[in-house]
Amino acid sequence: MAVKYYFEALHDAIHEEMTRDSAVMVLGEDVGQYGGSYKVTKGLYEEFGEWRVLDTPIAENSFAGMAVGMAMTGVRPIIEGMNMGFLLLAFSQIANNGGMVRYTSGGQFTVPMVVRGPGGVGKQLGAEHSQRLEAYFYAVPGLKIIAPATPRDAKGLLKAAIRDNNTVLFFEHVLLYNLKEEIEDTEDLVIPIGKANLLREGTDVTILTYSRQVHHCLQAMKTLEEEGYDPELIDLRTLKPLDLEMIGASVCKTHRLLIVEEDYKTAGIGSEIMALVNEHFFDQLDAPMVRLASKDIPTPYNGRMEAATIPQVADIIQAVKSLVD
Amino acid sequence: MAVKYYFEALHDAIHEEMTRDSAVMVLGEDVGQYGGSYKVTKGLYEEFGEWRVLDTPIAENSFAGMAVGMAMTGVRPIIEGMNMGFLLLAFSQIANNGGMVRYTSGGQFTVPMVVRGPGGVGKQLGAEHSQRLEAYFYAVPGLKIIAPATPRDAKGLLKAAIRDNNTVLFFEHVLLYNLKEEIEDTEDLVIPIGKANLLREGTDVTILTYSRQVHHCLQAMKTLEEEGYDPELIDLRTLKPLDLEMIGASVCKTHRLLIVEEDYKTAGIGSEIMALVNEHFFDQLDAPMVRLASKDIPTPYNGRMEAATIPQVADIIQAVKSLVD
Amino acid sequence: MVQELHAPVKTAEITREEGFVLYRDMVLGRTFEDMCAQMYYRGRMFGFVHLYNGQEAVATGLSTLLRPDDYSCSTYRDHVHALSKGVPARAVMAELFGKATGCSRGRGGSMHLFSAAHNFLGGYAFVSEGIPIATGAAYSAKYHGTDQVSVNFFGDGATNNGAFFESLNMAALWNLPIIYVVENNLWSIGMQHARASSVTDIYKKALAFDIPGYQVDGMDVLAVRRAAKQAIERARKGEGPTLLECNTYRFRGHSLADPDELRDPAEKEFWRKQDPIKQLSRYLLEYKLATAEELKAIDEEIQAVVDDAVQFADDSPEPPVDEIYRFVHAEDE
Amino acid sequence: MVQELHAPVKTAEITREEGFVLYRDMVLGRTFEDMCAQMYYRGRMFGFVHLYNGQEAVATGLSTLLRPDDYSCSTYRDHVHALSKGVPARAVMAELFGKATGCSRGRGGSMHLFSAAHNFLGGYAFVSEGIPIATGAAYSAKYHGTDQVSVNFFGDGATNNGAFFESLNMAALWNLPIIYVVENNLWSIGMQHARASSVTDIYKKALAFDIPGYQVDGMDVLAVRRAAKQAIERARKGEGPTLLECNTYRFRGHSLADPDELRDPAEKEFWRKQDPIKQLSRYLLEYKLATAEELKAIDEEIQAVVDDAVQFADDSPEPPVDEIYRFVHAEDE
Ligand SMILES: Cc1ncc(C[n+]2csc(CCOP(=O)(O)OP(=O)(O)O)c2C)c(N)n1
Ligand SMILES: Cc1ncc(C[n+]2csc(CCOP(=O)(O)OP(=O)(O)O)c2C)c(N)n1
Ligand SMILES: [Mg+2]
Ligand SMILES: [Mg+2]
Repeated sequence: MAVKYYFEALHDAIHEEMTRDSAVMVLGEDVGQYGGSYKVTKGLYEEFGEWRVLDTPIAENSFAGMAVGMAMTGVRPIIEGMNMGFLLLAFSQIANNGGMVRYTSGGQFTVPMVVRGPGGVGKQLGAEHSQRLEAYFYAVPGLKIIAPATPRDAKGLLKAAIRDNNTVLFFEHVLLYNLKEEIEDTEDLVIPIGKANLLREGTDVTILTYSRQVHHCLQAMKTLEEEGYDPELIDLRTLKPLDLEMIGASVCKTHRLLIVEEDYKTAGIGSEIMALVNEHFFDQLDAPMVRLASKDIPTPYNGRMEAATIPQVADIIQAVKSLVD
Repeated sequence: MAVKYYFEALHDAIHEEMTRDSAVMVLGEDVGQYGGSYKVTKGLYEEFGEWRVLDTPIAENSFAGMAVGMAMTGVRPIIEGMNMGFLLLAFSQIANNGGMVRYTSGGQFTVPMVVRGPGGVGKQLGAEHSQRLEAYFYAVPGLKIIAPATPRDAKGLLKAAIRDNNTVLFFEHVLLYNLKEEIEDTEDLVIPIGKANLLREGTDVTILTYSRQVHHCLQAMKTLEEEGYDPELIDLRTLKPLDLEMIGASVCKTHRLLIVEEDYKTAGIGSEIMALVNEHFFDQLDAPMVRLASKDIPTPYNGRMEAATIPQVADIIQAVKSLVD
Repeated sequence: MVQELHAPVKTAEITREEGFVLYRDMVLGRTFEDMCAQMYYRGRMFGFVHLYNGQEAVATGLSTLLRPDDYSCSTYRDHVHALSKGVPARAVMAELFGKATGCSRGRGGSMHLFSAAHNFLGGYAFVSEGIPIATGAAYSAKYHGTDQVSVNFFGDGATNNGAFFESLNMAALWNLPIIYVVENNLWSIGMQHARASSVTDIYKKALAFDIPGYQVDGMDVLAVRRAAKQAIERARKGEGPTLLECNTYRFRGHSLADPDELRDPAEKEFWRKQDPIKQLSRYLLEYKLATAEELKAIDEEIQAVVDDAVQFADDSPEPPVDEIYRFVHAEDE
Repeated sequence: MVQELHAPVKTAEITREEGFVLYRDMVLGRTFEDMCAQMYYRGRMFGFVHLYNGQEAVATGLSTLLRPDDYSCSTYRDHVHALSKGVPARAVMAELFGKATGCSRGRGGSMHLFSAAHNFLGGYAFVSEGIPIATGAAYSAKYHGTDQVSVNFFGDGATNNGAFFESLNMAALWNLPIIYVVENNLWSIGMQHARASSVTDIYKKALAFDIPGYQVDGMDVLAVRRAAKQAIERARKGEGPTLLECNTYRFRGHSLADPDELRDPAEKEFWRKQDPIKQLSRYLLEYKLATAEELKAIDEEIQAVVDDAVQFADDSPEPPVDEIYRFVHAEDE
């Protein structure tokens, strides 16, 4: 076992996969000589050279399209979005081609590409740098979407994403990079895409969450336990495809559902989960499902307003209580 | 009263608003000399000149950004997306600036801009030309989203959108342009944004739909009525903000909800509606809400597959029956 | 024969065999597209169908010099680029008919032709969308250390889109084996090139990236071929990208749905006179590389190929609707 | 005085008053940014803060020639562009402190400074994002028949993005009154300009659009001012856009979060020697446009302005959290 930071775990995943498979390469802004804005690709340029660790100009639309072209022709590119928000400029290439070429080509071409980078609300980064795009891309067919909350999941899921033959969007959280965790020293740590992680068994209420909000929920658990509540906490880890099996099993046990997410409340991951649970487990619900999400506003710079924009521990505790009581 | 095609109604709305307000102008590909791919801007170039009916190069990202800059400085641009799908290239300008500049500038600047054009599944147009982007943009704060189903609504809502001081996405449907309807001859036909339209009162089940699927639903009504069903049919018209009042009133009456939409089932407009109804009217529901939407696949070219991709009249009838019986 | 003795001594720049290859390929493109028009009007194919008539010299001049393992990437106006790269007429016509035997298994349609077997990377329906993709394929070739080249066809209108400039810059930075072929047919649907580009000579934009740029008579297949040869050699030798601006014209509307009312009849006439196929046949005859009979025979042979393609498409089955989800994910085989 | 008699007869290209305006503006920029660094390290401001130190000659050379009703548009490195356009130091500092009195009411932050009152169209956090927006403002001026001009500041890295090329083309097509000011500081965070652009002379890219392009010493405010004067005149007279490449350098890291390990100390030293403020003060003294005392007085005066700005920001209230939804829609006043 070794203690790893979230950013190191990501680095190790890429390093191991690049070592294992010469087709795997990284491209993006400052991924090479600079080592990545969050140091995820540190040292790779020196080890693997400029062809496999490609510093690109600031041309998101075209380098994403290039990555599609590479992926169609035997390379396995990992795009780093310096901030995932910038990839709004590459939306058409990611959606049209990362998501659809496999289908429109009748199965002839695959696009094994990973699009990874930081997102989420950080420390007063302002509206454009605080975006959560997981919901914007959610409807696009053909894509898989991952959002790990811990170093171990970050490593295991990134390795799985790199080995996956579909286009995978991999959302890291800007405030998790310096999170530490003990991880086994194996190179075989591959966590299957599509499997959620049961963090706490409980009977009161099912809490579904992902990415940074997992940690807010874990904090809330302490207080809730002390006060005699018994929530079941699930880290979705993979947002698309959802682990409907685990979600269903839990809802059938608790009959109550709370979703804690950092993306916008409107049309967020939570709304799709609610729709699915309504469709599959309606009779199991004893109360309306609740979404605890970010307010539907551009993330304000002001610290207090920013804090009020996203779900906080107190909100989670409050939400669980009003759901259970 | 005069009989107008959907495309004419749109034309009239723009013509009237350009006549009424010299700040209103149109820009996009082939909107001028060509008269618009679907003839919506026919004749405007000749009447208002090249500065108010601006033919742009194929540069969606930049002409959308230009429109934002114009809108911030006293012009009221109407962007025509030759196909709304192409505006995926302008996603960042529409979302970051159309949606957020009002807020990030602390209310100093407004972006009164309309982004309109055809979307939807047409007659074997292929995957990239058959996109429904209403869901992709739905989460973006600050935007309003409209999708009219009839010539009258198209005219009245487009006029409202042009007069609105926010960025409004206006989704026309490629298969509705040649739909005819009698419209009153007034220039004051302005239909308020955010108000749905009750097309049929009923007691069995509430059907929420929009755009082309309104017509599929109307067809289904005939059969359903004959067979003794009594559905309530509502055309949402405005997708954001939703007319939760009318939706709620209807659900409280019928206790059953069917949503018929042409966008993808996953993370579509329907999932957000389900989330809202669950939050506000959970106790009113006697059965799981049902989404009848497009399959989660890139729209296939083959005619039969394409037909099987979107909801058809028979599917609607079937869905109503299984919900009510 | 006696005649030959009197014939002026001229040497052709191509052999008789090469001449046949070029002629056959251009006639195939033309005949195929004319058939598409018929089939479209008869309701056998749908959607937006963009025909290539008039521009054959470009696809043929480039593609007939490519190796099977070279990459080709196109736009929505892609039928003939696919054919010239070797995709069988049967597979393309069947795709347009939406059949299971189509080159995209009926899922793609006119604007989304693909053929992995021919390294035909596809038709792309968004303007300029294929440019970065072809550039990525060129990167792959270099990445894998092969000497494959990537050829990318697109129109004048695409050169006003950011992807064009972004991609040229990257291709130059990394010295990629790619040929950017601009088919400047003077129009983007109803938008005149001169109204859309502040500098109408597209080849000059290569200077902004230190890429060699050339302007070529896109109605003269031999001129295109000459330029293509150079560019392909450069790319194959690892000397980097080239921009070829081929001045050409489409003989039909933008798509079969386009009324084509804006283009001046005189302009159309001017270009029709330079029909690339007529020019080549004149050349072949003048240089005695072929006889009228031989060319006529090819015309008929090609007509048979296209008729057979229609027959094949007709006889082919529709893709089973119950496989509608197949190929959304890579897991589907 | 006696001395003056012996002084070489030289005529300065600016008046004493103009000299003071330039000097005051540059010192304000420098002093303000240095204060930002302090405040950032003291935890008074957060997020990514991009300082302008070293590039002052560009903002000042351009902006001091603008009319209040002219438009200015910037990037995330926008503090000094805002100040030079007339936005009060108080309002900018308060914004960085996230206060209700900030120029964006505390909602924008360092990368989103706005001031409608000064036609400062904003800082934009996405690279190249402001280019089309400034172009749109130029279109508005022409649309309304005013003689306003639009000035757009951005970096060398932005010139590799499609929006740069797309916008230049449109500005040229429609002959818009805009000046594109590239602040070529040789780096995009850790990416050297020469590794990101196949042609490093950015002014040459204007040729691809038939726009006049000039390269200017961006460390010499008078050189920038000369070029700016021409460009602004052209724009105001309706003669269209200009591209100005100002060669400059940032004296600090990309942002206050950047370790700045890649740039060669010798390179930094080379540019530090050309500090634009020192150059101007030397000039003012040499030409007897100002005395050392006068300049010192200005330095102190500006220091007071910046200290006052901090005090103001400190004393200002936070925006009420219960107004968190305010201004999402235009309806909110
Ligand atoms: C991104 C995008 N914008 C707009 C369109 C609509 N459109 C299709 S073809 C075309 C004109 C393209 O002209 P050009 O690049 O010269 O190619 P040509 O059709 O002349 O071969 C346009 C505007 C599109 N398909 N994609
Ligand atoms: C679209 C986009 N891509 C990437 C970034 C991240 N980023 C911020 S500044 C920067 C470098 C920009 O360099 P340049 O344009 O030269 O301006 P400078 O910072 O040197 O003033 C990058 C890559 C961004 N903000 N937006
Ligand atoms: Mg063209
Ligand atoms: Mg720079």
